[in-house]
Amino acid sequence: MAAGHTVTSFDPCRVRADTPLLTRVVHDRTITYLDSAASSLQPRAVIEAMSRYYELRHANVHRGVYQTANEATAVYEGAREAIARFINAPGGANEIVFTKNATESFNLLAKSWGTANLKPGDVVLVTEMEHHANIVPWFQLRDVAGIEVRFIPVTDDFRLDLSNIDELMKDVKLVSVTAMSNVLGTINPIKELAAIAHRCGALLAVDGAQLVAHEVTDVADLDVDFFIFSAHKMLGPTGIGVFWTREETLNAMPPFLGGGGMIADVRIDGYTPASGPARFEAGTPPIAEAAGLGAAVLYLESLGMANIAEHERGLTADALTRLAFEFEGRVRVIGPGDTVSRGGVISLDVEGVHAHDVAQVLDQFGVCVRPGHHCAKPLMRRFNLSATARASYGPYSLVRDTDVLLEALGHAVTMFG
Amino acid sequence: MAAGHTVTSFDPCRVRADTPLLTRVVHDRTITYLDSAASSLQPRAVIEAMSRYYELRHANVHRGVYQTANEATAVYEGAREAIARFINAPGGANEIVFTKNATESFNLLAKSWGTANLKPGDVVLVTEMEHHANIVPWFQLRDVAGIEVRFIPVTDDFRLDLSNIDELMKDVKLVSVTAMSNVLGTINPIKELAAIAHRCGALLAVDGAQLVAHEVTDVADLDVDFFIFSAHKMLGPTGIGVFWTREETLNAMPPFLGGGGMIADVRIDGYTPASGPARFEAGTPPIAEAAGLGAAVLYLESLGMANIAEHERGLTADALTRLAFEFEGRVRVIGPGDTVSRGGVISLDVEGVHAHDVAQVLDQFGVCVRPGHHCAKPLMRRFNLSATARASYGPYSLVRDTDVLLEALGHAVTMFG
Amino acid sequence: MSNLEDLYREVILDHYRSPRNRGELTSPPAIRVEGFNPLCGDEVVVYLDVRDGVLVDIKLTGHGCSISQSSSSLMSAAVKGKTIEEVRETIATFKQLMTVPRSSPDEKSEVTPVDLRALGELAALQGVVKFPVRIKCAMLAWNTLGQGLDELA
Amino acid sequence: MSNLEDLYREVILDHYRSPRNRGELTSPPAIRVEGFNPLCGDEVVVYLDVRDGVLVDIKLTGHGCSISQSSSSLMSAAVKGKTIEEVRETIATFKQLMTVPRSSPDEKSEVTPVDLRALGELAALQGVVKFPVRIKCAMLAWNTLGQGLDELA
Ligand SMILES: Cc1ncc(COP(=O)(O)O)c(C=O)c1O
Ligand SMILES: Cc1ncc(COP(=O)(O)O)c(C=O)c1O
Repeated sequence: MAAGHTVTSFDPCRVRADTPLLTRVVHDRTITYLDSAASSLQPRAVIEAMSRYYELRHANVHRGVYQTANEATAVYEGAREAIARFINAPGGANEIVFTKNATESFNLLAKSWGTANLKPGDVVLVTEMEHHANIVPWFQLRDVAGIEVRFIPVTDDFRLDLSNIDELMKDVKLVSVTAMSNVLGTINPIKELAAIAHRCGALLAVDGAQLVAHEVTDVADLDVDFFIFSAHKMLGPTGIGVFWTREETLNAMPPFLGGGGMIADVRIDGYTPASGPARFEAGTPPIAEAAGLGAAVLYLESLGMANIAEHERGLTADALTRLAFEFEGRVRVIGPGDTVSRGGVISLDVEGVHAHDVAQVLDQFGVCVRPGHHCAKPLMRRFNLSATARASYGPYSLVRDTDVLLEALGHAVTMFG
Repeated sequence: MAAGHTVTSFDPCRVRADTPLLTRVVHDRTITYLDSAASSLQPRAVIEAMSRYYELRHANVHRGVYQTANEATAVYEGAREAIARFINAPGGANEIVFTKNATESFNLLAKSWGTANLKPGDVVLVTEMEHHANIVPWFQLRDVAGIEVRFIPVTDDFRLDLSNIDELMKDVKLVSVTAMSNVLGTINPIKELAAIAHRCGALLAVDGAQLVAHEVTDVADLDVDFFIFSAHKMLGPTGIGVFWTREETLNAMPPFLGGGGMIADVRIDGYTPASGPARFEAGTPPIAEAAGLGAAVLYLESLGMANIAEHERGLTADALTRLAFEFEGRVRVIGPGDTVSRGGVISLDVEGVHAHDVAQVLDQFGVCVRPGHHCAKPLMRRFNLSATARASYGPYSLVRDTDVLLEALGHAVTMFG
Repeated sequence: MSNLEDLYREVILDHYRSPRNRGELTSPPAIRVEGFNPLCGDEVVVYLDVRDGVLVDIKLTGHGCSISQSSSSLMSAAVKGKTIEEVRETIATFKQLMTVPRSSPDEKSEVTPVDLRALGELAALQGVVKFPVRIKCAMLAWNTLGQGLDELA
Repeated sequence: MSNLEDLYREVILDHYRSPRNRGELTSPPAIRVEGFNPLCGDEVVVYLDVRDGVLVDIKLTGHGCSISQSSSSLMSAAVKGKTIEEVRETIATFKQLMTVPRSSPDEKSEVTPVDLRALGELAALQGVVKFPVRIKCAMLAWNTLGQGLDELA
């Protein structure tokens, strides 16, 4: 794992004080935000980095000569360096492509790398617990390129079923797996999957959307080939995502979106693409968003990712225990029952109460949880569910949040009882 | 044209006071911002709309049940309504797709509509004055779909040469033209082109990136079929662009990027796309950016687009006259010499001084102009230029800005004299 | 919690727990229509037995939240045995009940107040209108029914 | 304006206005290498006539800003007639001149101060380092020359 952060000062109450939205009052109660898996809340440092950018430095990047254009470029490229450091990209900033979100990153992977490297009959192996972002682009590629999309099944105890992996790996050219399920909380054995993929001559793509804000991430140590995530789930802004791959791989990928900024030359009869990350960043990039993302990285680093992971593990353990104890039989956790290889995402199935109704009752207590299929319909079908009510933690979460959750949940159960 | 804005209070000094960046000092001089064609500056109302969004309402949109998720959804969908009103979309908000920038919008057009509707031998007719965003996606489509990309030439006086248009229209299925050149300032006859296209059974796509912040825009009146632009050129934030087309056309377009939010269902064997704008908005959308864009629309409406147009026309006329008078022979304007069908974008070719050097000297006076090919290399080649130094106006521009520009330009000319 | 009690009236919870007219009808002769809310995954299947312009029988299957399920149950009780014309009127009245009153003055259609008594038990759903995201839950079965009638015509 | 005068020294403006060694050499036997800066569109073509390990002649064409053009002119004057080894040394020294001094203490490579006298007229380009975006302009011809030498080897 990456350089251990020896920060001794991690204090969730300080994070809380840094996060303006947590002072919001809804329905006469201070908000209890338990939806970080959908999107995390931004600390003041991130919001202000963007405001300051607009107030002082905004200009279009690249090609500029004047002062603020240079500063805007420095902000944008600085964020690339911060991200490279944050995930320990072996080749540094040259390996970081900024997209609009994790979903675009997966489309880049499928439509650029996939189109260039996969032929009819080749298999992309995903899992039953993937987010639609790591499923639909492969179906789209299948429809034009004749590849096969195969699924690693999920066991009844919410883990990947690797018992049959050798057979599943037949003809697989790419394994594309989430590091952590946004429904189950399950953390998958990425290093092991990398070894399996590489042994079979396949590459490994990882959906890091749920991991980066909650665990130390080190793509070099994990030995993965592609790593994808979104800023808005790691205390950063909306409108910017990340795509990482090794420099050699990146430079061999054909262009995806075409336009300004991604070209070396355009003539009346054709164009020559640029090299490096620029090739995949057509048009004016998310500059202010990069400023915000850079600030989010600094903020997370100041807290220490290992500290955050430990803190959230504590919260999760406490919640799992209390849910089992207080709602025995009425509330089922759809996900591992302990905190071994598991993050702070807790999906609930409340007997006799639809997830929508659970969330509606909880809202009256100021509790924010997300009902629905969480963009993971194949997983929902696997467990014969149409929806869960999902609570998820962030670095600003406290046991007090769980208290309110349980109080509100009790009310829901009684109401529909 | 759209409902006339009868605002009598337009005052560029007030706009200036509303724009924090204009108080910036560089090289001991207050900034003279003349690069609005690359990206405009944000008024405080826009910056604060985003900060307030993050501080009070941030949550992922759609599917949420709790208060802030509903508010975030209302902010996001409210921006869609504001944009529909701003360009007078006949079908309202259901016709507005949010992308990451104008460039992505063109890729959506080429890769979704283009792939579905164009067959080998079909022609997409663009112009020699297009931005790369409206060229490269067509070259990319040509490479996979065998279409032809044809160019309407530009005359020596910087206008579209339509003398041969009947011949050029042969086999054309789509005409794709900029409403206003980001290099020349030329405003193209969109209504006329729409009539020509429709007469030949072709559709008309319009690059509105340079128009929307500077003229009243009414897509219904212009009778165009697609209209594309970016928020960051209309006082809005980075990270969000717009794609408009009629509801019937939109609903007949196949999906582009795949992922969450754009599906009706995902099964282990395939997926069903959603209908409406959602189909083209995969993944977490630019929510805060929509808040900023919505505020930018309100701000522009409060100024009155007709007032802005008139103000910028005055600045342009003044600048063109003074440039011709003060730098006779030394400085050539690459673009129409008067303000008939022309916006406030003034590209300069200074004899014996490279555009890069012009911009560098100007920077020392705090003057921000952009040197380069402005992502319009075919146009540069057409006029045998490698670069111009481009000055461009916004609603906050004053004659005083032109004064400083001319002073600095005089210095550059003398220095290299 | 007064808001919540407005939404989840006792009648609604009762219909949610013990849905009326649940089941299937052989189709054909019955008409079968599916409704689907992609946003929250709610599903409803409506079976209609129409004879001589009268909705002789109606059955429903599907799954979803208490609002969508109770609304479909309440709907089935309200329309069963009515003439097609009466059913259409009931649908229209219910749609009106589910319309968020606009405060904007330049709004064209004036919202005429709904006669709640005419709605009977259905009136219990009026609290939904205070929760705009839930309106589509309440409307699902009704839109599906409307679609079924359109297919008949 | 002191900054500007640092960048646009008289020597630079002179070489920009009257570039030395401008033209072409027949290739082959001369080596022809193209350099291109996609960001600003600057182009340079370098022709090298190397005999017995000595750069007997060098010619340049291309277009670009004053920095890229004067740098290529100054370069041609500096390297013409030198042995390949000496040319390589000059390239290395010039690169060093164009390196932004890092303030970060954990920087590995210690920047040894460049012997400005050894650079002669080339030293006029030292002001460029204060304008980081222009460094690539100054380096264009040098990188192209280096590429040409690599092709030789
Ligand atoms: C005419 C024109 N079209 C398209 C674009 C592309 O806009 P964006 O970079 O926001 O995608 C620009 C601006 O760069 C432009 O000036
Ligand atoms: C596991 C996982 N992958 C991908 C995504 C997609 O991220 P985004 O919506 O930012 O594109 C999400 C979040 O929605 C997620 O939880």
